[in-house]
Amino acid sequence: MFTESQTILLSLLIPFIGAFGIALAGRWPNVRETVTLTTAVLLAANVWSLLPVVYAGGRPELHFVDMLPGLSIAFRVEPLGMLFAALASGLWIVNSVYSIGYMRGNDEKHQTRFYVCFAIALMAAMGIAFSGNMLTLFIFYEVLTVSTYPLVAHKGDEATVRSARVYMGILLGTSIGLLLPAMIWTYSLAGTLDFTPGGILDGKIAEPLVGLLLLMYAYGVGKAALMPVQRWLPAAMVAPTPVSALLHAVAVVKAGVFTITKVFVYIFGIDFLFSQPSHRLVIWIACFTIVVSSFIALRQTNLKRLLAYSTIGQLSYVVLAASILKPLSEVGASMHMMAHAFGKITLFFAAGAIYVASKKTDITEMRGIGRRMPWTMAAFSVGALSMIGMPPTGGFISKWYILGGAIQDDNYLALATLVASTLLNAAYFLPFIFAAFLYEENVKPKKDHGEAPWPMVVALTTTALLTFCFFLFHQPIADLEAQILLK
Amino acid sequence: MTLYDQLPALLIAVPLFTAPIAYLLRAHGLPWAAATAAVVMTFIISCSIAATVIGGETIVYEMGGWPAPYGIVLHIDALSALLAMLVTGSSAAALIFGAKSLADEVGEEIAPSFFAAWILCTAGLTGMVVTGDAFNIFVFMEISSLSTYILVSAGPDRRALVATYRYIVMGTIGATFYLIGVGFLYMSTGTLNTMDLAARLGDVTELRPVLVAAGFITVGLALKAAIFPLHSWMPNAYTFAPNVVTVFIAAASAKVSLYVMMRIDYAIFYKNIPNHELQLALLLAPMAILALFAGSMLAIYERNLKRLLAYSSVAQVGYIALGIAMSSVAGLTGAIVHMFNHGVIKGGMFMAVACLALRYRSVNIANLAGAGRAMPWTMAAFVIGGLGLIGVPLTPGFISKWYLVLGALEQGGFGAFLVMVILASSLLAVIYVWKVIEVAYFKEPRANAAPIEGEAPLVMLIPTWIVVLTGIWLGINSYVPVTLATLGAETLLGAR
Amino acid sequence: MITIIFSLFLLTMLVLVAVAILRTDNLFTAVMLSGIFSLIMAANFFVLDAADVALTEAVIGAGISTVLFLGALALTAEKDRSPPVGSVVPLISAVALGSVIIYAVMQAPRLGDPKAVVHNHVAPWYLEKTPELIDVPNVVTAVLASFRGYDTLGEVFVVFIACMGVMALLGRVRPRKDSIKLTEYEERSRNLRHHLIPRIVGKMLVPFIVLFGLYVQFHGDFGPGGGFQAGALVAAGVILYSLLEGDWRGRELVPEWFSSLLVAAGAFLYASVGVACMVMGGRFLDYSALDSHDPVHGQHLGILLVELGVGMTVTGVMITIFHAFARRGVR
Amino acid sequence: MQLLGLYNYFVFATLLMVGLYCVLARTNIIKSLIGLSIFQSAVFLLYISMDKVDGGTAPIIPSDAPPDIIYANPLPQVLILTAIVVGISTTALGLAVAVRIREAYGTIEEDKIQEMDREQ
Repeated sequence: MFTESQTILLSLLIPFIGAFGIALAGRWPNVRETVTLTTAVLLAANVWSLLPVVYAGGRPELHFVDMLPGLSIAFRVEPLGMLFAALASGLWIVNSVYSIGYMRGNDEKHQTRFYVCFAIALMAAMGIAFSGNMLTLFIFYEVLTVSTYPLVAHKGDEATVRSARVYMGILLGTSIGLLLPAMIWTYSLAGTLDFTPGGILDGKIAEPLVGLLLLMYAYGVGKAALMPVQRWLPAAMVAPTPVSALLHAVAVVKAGVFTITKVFVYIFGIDFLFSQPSHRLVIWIACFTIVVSSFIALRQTNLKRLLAYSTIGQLSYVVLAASILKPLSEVGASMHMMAHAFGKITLFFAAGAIYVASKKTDITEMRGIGRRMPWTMAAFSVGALSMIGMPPTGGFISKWYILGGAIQDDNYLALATLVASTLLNAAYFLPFIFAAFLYEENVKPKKDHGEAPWPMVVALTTTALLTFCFFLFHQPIADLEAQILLK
Repeated sequence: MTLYDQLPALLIAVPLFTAPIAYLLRAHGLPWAAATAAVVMTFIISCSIAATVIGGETIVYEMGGWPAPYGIVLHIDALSALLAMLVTGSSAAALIFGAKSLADEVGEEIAPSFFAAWILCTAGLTGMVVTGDAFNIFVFMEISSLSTYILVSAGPDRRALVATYRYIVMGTIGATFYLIGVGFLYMSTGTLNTMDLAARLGDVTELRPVLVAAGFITVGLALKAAIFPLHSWMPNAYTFAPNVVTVFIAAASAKVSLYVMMRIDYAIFYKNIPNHELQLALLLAPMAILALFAGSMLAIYERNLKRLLAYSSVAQVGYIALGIAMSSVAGLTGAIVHMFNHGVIKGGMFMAVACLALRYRSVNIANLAGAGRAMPWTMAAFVIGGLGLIGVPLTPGFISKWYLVLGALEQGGFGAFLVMVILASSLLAVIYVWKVIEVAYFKEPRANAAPIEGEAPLVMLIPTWIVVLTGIWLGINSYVPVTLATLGAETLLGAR
Repeated sequence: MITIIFSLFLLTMLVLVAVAILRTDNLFTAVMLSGIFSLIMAANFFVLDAADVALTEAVIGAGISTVLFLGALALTAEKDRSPPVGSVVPLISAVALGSVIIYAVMQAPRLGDPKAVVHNHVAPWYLEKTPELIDVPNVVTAVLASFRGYDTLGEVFVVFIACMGVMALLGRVRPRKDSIKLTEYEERSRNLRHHLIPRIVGKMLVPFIVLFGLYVQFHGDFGPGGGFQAGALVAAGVILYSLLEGDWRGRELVPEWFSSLLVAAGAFLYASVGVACMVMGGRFLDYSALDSHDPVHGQHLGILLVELGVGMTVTGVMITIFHAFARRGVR
Repeated sequence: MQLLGLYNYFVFATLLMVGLYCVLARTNIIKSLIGLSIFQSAVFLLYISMDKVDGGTAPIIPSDAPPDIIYANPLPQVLILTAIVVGISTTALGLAVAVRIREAYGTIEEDKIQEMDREQ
């Protein structure tokens, strides 16, 4: 129907036009929500139509405009980005269904602004996924930051605005303060910022500057939440749960680790980077982040904050996998992006459902809630198992690949970290699940409640199912992602 | 001589010819119409000149038919064409935008002098940009300054008068410094033509007067350009001038002084004074770095929106000065592009402020709570401008910062420090821009606040958005300014 | 030799007067001293062979500027109440400024050095070519009106702007005739009318001043003078008349609309001459194009017209500004 | 003799200093403006000192002039004619502002005005 480059353009235009449509339909909630859903479905269909092309080895391109001499706004779809875009656009449908339930069930204000910003954030995610060079990626990265600010600050009270300030401050600060100079530095070295298989920096920079540049990238991409720039993610939890679910478990944070993986693979080039000793730095940082965040998560009682710290750890899995720089682990990185996405969105959906139904946010008050909300808590358990990495969930698969990479590299630090964090994950998830199903209710809810509104339940069950499906049907995805190693 | 050959002279002649007419028009609205017609005409002329010089050629027009160095010549290359577009364009945009707002702020009685002064201010700034004669720059500098004093003093608050007085004193000192510098140059070379000066300075053996001339000219222009710490006149002049006047002078007037500084320091002194780039860097770089921090910090603590933007201009002028201090093609390109881009950004932002002031009758940030909902289009324009100040990609601010950082990276070890300074100041910009956004979007208006009439009238909104969209366009495709600026930077450094 | 000694004397006086101005706290004295300062400056210019500048400085610096200052004093205050000791910043800046200049001028050519580079590049060309190309005896006029006519055009607009500015600032408030009776208004604006002798003597002078002004206007090609000086002189005549007879009478002699018209018309005349040159096929302000057969005659015509424009504007501006100040006082 | 030949320039420097000090140190607006005009006049002296040639005369060349007369340099004179007019224009505008300030604030002392503004 459309050419491939038109499809790329469309995947930006659809959410953009959708945002306008939502703004115009703001006065009629039903029309507005219809527009949102339609946009989401159209976007997903559009993005998914590219899947076969990319799978077959095609790399659709779109050259938009020369922004600076030699630097253009250009798009190029490759397996990593394809996966990210397909994931984000697909989950947007589910999330929209869920949002409708959540926002109405909670009687939130400013719903139009919410949906408009959401659509723009999705457009930014698509832009990041398909970007053909670092400049384009950076542009959409910033659009994503700015467009999610109103979502985080949604409630508008003093505490929320303060948290949103932290969110904005860290993300903009790291990107402008570190990522931008890293980019300009790269540009002045290589004369280009195009994502090129095999990298563009080979032989153009030497130690110890490689280490410095690497760190500038690793911390410049604040969205990857490596410690110590992780604070924005817990701060973002003041947002409504659908935002935490899609953006701060999928789109935004995945954009971060996605960017880091892309930088490793297409800017540095894994062979070149592997030859430089300083790539170990990133491994250490990632391991450190995994362990420390798990310990912090252990001490959290607010469910969403707990999930946030879990996310920080899981993101570092991806960074760790990418920085091991072995074929298996690179595939593992992309697989884990996907597995974690399904699992974490389920967890957030469940947390939101609990909040809407019972207004509870603290896990100490949630004993016995599994009896009132069996579907929700069942889905939650699936998500948690995936986080721990137990079969039959997606988390098992991706962890398997990562472990494989670590073994190829004889990287015992990574192995030890993976094992330790699995235990820690289990330590903070399993007691809560047991308590939810097996214990008596300790805090009576204000009103007698059952499950949350049906759209939410449908959504969270779907994503829980997807976690299973990923376990069963992961092979095509692994094949697709193996293509990123081709030069 | 075809009309086409006469374009450079017409650039000046059209406004000079119109100003006395505008002064005599006493009917309602006519002075405005005359001014707009003249300024739009000059904008068209400068665009067609820019189209000619973008290929890299230089236009020389001999005033009165007398060749240089005996007569005065106009000398237009890529750089001057870019600045001429900025001056005439911002002037035209502000006038069109201000049709309603000015009728509101400027009394009927002074309208003829006000608009005649506006035309002459445009002519003066354009004249400074296109002339090739050092003394002629002084004459047109005075035309632009004196008319700016009139424009500023038309502000409604009595503090406008004090601001004007300070501006007069500082502006005159700056201009006189420049005149002293030109005097010493004349003493050493016997000529006033810039090209001839550049050629003859090479033979001068007694360098002291030349060196001192360079100092006087640079400091005098720094005073007129409000480079920190010589900025004291500027915040109040911007704050208390009529809103539309602020749009124009914030966009154009300081830039022209910076342009002249570049012209004289590079085209004349750079090749002829040994180590001039070092002297320039030692003078300008500390001022620029201080400006970046002090301007941003002052903006962060400011409660008046117009003054906040004025302090932000202090910081932004710091960027330009920093680029000038780098003496490299990338640095100068960054400085030149930023002159242009900052003009577009700040112009758009002050337009948004004028819209807000029209409805809220106040520019105190605290009073603007809820403006995001009451005036969504105006605030959106403001936000986009603010993102430009921060240097977020897709805004013109990003392009200029790109070049500045590129230039800084070429400076080696000290360059890394400069990169940090540039980026740190961008982050400070986040704070002061966000401060406004938070109030406008996330604060509920006070219960006893008067209800707002709603969005600004379309006659104001449309020009504002044209400027904002121009900004976005320049952020996406900056071919024209970047090409002209690179050409200009190469010419200044003698690379071509 | 005597010129040098005289020049040294004048320069020393200049410094003394300037210091006296700085030290006095009576503004009236300061203004009078600054008038004297300008007169000494003018005399000094005359010694330095700059007759045109001397004339201008005498008329504008000593005459008109003093009158304006006095007008402003009448409307503001007569005492300078600055605190005796201020911050040290001004002192430091002034000393730094002075030392930098002295550093530079140590390498300046001495006064009157014929080998100085200023006398050997552009200037000889003017002196050599003026008789041939423009054929007016006064080279200053030739350079002013033709070679650097573009500067002078700008200059006319500077005074034009000053006039607009003063009108915009002070012209807004009309005298409240309804609140004071006309006779009383006349009474308060009568200035020197009751001093009989100055009035009679002064009135006798007025026509001569104006006549001299006209002479300077049209004789500018041959001797020192030209539009600026002439305009200032004619205006000085009118101002003197106003001072003697009362501002009100002065405005009857030269009504406000007329002086405004004069201001705009002069500037317009100058700009139109420039445009006319373009229409005739030359460059902007290329007066040679005005006469297709005889370029030198074209130059004559052009210079005559632009000097007239200058004269008109300056006359109008000075009168308008004076009236703006004077009228402000009798509200 | 060398220093005597530079006397004009020393006076120029002194006048500049006096003028600038008067502008910056005095809080009275009228006094500052007088200082400003001294400051500007000093520059006139700089330029006009350059035009003098030993044994020269004002640059007015009658048609029957003998060829060996030395004339002063006309260019600085032209420039300063221009500058004088700029000076009076600036002064006039400054004075007009001063009058308005007096009407609006009741004083022309800058420090008092600053106090009044701060109270606002």
